[in-house]
Amino acid sequence: MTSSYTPQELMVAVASREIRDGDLVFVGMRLPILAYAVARNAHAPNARGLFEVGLMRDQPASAFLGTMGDPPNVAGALWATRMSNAMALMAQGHVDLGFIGGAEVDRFGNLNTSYVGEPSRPKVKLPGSGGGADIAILSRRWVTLMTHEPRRLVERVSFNTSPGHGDGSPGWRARNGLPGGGPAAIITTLAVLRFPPHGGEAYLATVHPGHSVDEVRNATGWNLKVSGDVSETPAPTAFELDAIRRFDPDGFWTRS
Amino acid sequence: MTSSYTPQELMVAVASREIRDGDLVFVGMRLPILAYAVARNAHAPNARGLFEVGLMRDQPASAFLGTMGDPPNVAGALWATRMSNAMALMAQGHVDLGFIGGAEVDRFGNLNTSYVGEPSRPKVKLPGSGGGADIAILSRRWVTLMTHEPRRLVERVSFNTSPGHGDGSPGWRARNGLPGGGPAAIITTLAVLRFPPHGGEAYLATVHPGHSVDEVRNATGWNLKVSGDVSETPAPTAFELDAIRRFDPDGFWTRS
Amino acid sequence: MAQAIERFVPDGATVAMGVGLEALIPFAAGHEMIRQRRRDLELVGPISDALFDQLIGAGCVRRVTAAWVGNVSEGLGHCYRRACEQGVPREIEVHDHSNFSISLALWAAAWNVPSLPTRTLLGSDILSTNPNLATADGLVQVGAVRPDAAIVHVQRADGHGRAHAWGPLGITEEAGLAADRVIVTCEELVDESVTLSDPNRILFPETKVVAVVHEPGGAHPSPVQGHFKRDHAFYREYAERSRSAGGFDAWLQEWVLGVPDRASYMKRIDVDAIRIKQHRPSIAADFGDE
Amino acid sequence: MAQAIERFVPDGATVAMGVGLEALIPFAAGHEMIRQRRRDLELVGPISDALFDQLIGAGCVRRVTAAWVGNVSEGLGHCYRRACEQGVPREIEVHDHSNFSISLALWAAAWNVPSLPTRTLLGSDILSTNPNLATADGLVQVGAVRPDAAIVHVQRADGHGRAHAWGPLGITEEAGLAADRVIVTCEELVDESVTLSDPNRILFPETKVVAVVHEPGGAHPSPVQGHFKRDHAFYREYAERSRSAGGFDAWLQEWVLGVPDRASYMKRIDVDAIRIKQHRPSIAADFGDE
Repeated sequence: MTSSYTPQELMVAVASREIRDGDLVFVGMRLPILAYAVARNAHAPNARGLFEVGLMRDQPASAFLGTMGDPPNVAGALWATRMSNAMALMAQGHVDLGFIGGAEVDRFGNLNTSYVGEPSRPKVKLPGSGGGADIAILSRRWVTLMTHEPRRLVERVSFNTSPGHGDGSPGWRARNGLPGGGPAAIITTLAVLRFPPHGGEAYLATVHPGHSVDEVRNATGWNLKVSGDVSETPAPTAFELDAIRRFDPDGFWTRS
Repeated sequence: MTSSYTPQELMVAVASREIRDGDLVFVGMRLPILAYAVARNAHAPNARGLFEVGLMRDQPASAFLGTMGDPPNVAGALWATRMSNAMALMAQGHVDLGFIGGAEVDRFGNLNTSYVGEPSRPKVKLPGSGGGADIAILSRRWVTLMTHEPRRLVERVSFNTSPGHGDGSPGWRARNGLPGGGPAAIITTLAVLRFPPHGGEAYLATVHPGHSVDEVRNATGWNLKVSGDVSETPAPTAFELDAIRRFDPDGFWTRS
Repeated sequence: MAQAIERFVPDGATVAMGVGLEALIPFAAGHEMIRQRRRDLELVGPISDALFDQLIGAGCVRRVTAAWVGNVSEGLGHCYRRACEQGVPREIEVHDHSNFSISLALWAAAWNVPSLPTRTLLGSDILSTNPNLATADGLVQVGAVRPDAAIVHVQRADGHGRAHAWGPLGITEEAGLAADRVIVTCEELVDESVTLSDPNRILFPETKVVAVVHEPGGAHPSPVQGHFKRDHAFYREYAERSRSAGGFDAWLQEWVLGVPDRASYMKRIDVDAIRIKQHRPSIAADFGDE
Repeated sequence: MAQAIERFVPDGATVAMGVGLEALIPFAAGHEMIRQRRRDLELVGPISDALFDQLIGAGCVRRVTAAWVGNVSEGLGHCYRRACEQGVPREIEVHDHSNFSISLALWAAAWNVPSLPTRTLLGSDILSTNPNLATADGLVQVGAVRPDAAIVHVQRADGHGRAHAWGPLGITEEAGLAADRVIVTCEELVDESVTLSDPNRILFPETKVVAVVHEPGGAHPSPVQGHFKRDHAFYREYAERSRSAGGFDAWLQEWVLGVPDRASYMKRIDVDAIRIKQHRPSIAADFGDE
């Protein structure tokens, strides 16, 4: 069963289910762009994608994209504008869902894409926020996708590039003036973690087929809470897999 | 001599001489647009015009303009953009000269285009600033054109829409944070008034042909200072008149 | 048009119009508001070339938030004068701006911040009459102005709300982004193959556009690049007839209240005299992707 | 190109590049800076897809003011890592931004105000590492960033500095307005009859543009709408070879230092494999005026 699709393909399928019909989605790159394509072709035919480079689309690009600025993403776009105009929509609360990549996420959903170790002399210098911090702070809800390893799912990030629920105390975002609702889910190679409605600490919601709760907890850098009704993540449907493979024909994102 | 041209034609010619070659000129409408056209065809072939509607031009429009937004002003434009981008250039100090119209100007070069009388119940409600206040505050130097009457050249404006030298005290603009240099000249139907290099009070610099110093002082709403070397305003040249009449063939601006 | 105004411009709404300054002024939409006896509107714009004056004279307006209201080629706005000087036909409130400050007020709303800073208006008495302007640390803070609706007239748009306009755009972009919703009126209603052939020319995100109305001549007497020159004589006649309240009422009856719609209005205009006959097509940009 | 860089990009200059994000990155200009051994530059941009990494690895850079530096399809920027983690080939200073905040920093400079307010970055540790960001009254104040030069690659420009670019423009407009001067490199050098046929597509006031360089392929390996696809394999090869300092030096010798100019560079590229062959011309806008 698990052999019939890759973990990345499952992550894309799960991510696509986070997109509701009619959503304006701040898409980003890599797996989320595939998730958007799958959703548009499945349950969210009226979703629109917004790209920080300055694009709005309905139909996903017809050809493979290495980046959101690739020519196929522009052809047929509904709006080609300045980044600050795309950000204006998000600042107004018009972006329903955002996707953010990250190197490290902590139990409160804070993302680090800047520095591992002391910023003045980091152990690892990561590329930085890009639009990540903007999405984390301004979009109504957001999701991140990550390889499930203890070094990636950590107790507390050493640098909070893109804030989730901060120190986990209730109302942290509102108290600090962050307009958006924060992280809704962490989709990993092993499981889906979710958050309480009003923020706080991530808990294990579903475990991917072929994996166990213990395996997930052991691969998590903190003592992961488990939902009372933890269940198995629904596997990608044939329809979802077909869409994924149509938009990533060479498996550049999902089979490498 | 005076019968061979109208006061407006003289004003346009005098205004055109305020434009230096290479200047970026915030043009405005009516007589100044003609002054710009004359200057481009005479001594300032490298001047450029910036219009708050969102246009930059080199050559003046080939056809008559009722407003700066008329189609002939767009055809052949060097830049058609947003107003805020034109204002950005002025805020950066890139506009060398601006023209502003006004209903009332006072001895310190402040313009009123808003209210005659109490704003809450004015005797006359004038149209407002438009871009006037922006030009008065942000352009490096500016000039205004006005019919010379005591009710227009007043001791103090009742409402300071577009500030000149404020209360006339030295350094008033710098003290109040106004970046630009302020008014350089008031060109009227009778004379040209100028200001001391560092601001202060307007003085009579030149008197138009056919008019006298006394006539000008009597038509001025304050006790107008007269320059020691007050002279006659040079009449428009045949070349200047020819250009004026080419750009205002029906005398819409200069013979009505 | 009637439904668009009825549905999206209620009494009391804050409406941005004339955001392209002297060009592309949505007169047809404004006249429909007058016919529907819309009341207590707040009008937002940079300069307004006659349209705001007409809405004020018709008694539709509670507040004007603008840099300039009059008649660009003729001078004063007589209805605006009567309203401010005599409260005729009703009292109106004025929030004075400069062209730059009204643009910044809309950018503040577009970026969803309380205000934006600038040096313009320093030293101007406008600071003393507009409660939306404040000074601090040597800068003016321009308070956000968020229109309920922005109404724009454009050369062409498709049925999904993707509008193409060209020529000087004034404060069109920030008005559309700042507004809760955008109503587009257009000279040409085109297939999306036209608008999507040039996504860089699309003015607004379609998610902001709630109505697209095919209204040829909808900007008359203002100019429309590629379609119509400015009808200077029409502005002059309006200026003369609106000098007196009675003269304005007669003008309004003749050109607005007594006219069912824009099509009938255009039948009375010498369209041939103002139609632009020379074409200057832009050279194509190649959006090829593969 | 050589003269443009020599004349307008001195050592120590603050230079904005890659302002169109993944597209239209002025690699040819950056490589010329490396050949001229430019030093102590401050690089300004939103995300930088490999170009900033190359300039950092070549030792040209004193400070990076950006939201993201790496390789968009491949991940980390290895030269950026070595500089920050080991000071190899030299120490660099980093002023972290988000994409929105770097845009606002340039708009602040364009409008000539000290800073602009926003809610983005609230709660982010970026506020603690970038001295150009401050919080007050529940808002972040983003300090103005004014580049000495902005360098942009566009599809076409004329000799007077009027540049046409299309596709997503990222922060191109604010970078050009904020910069003291703009250097344009272009795929096609065209007559002004082309650029002036569509003044709405002209990116910058020509008064800001100090040099126009005809440099076909000047953005390779980044994409150019209508001309070139992104050369993914080239980015991948760069990512692999730049993992070690020695590998980067060899790559730099092969593709930059050992190459006299862009024309020679392009001779080594399989241009046919990345050339866009299908055309999607935009439908004309009519700028007719009479």
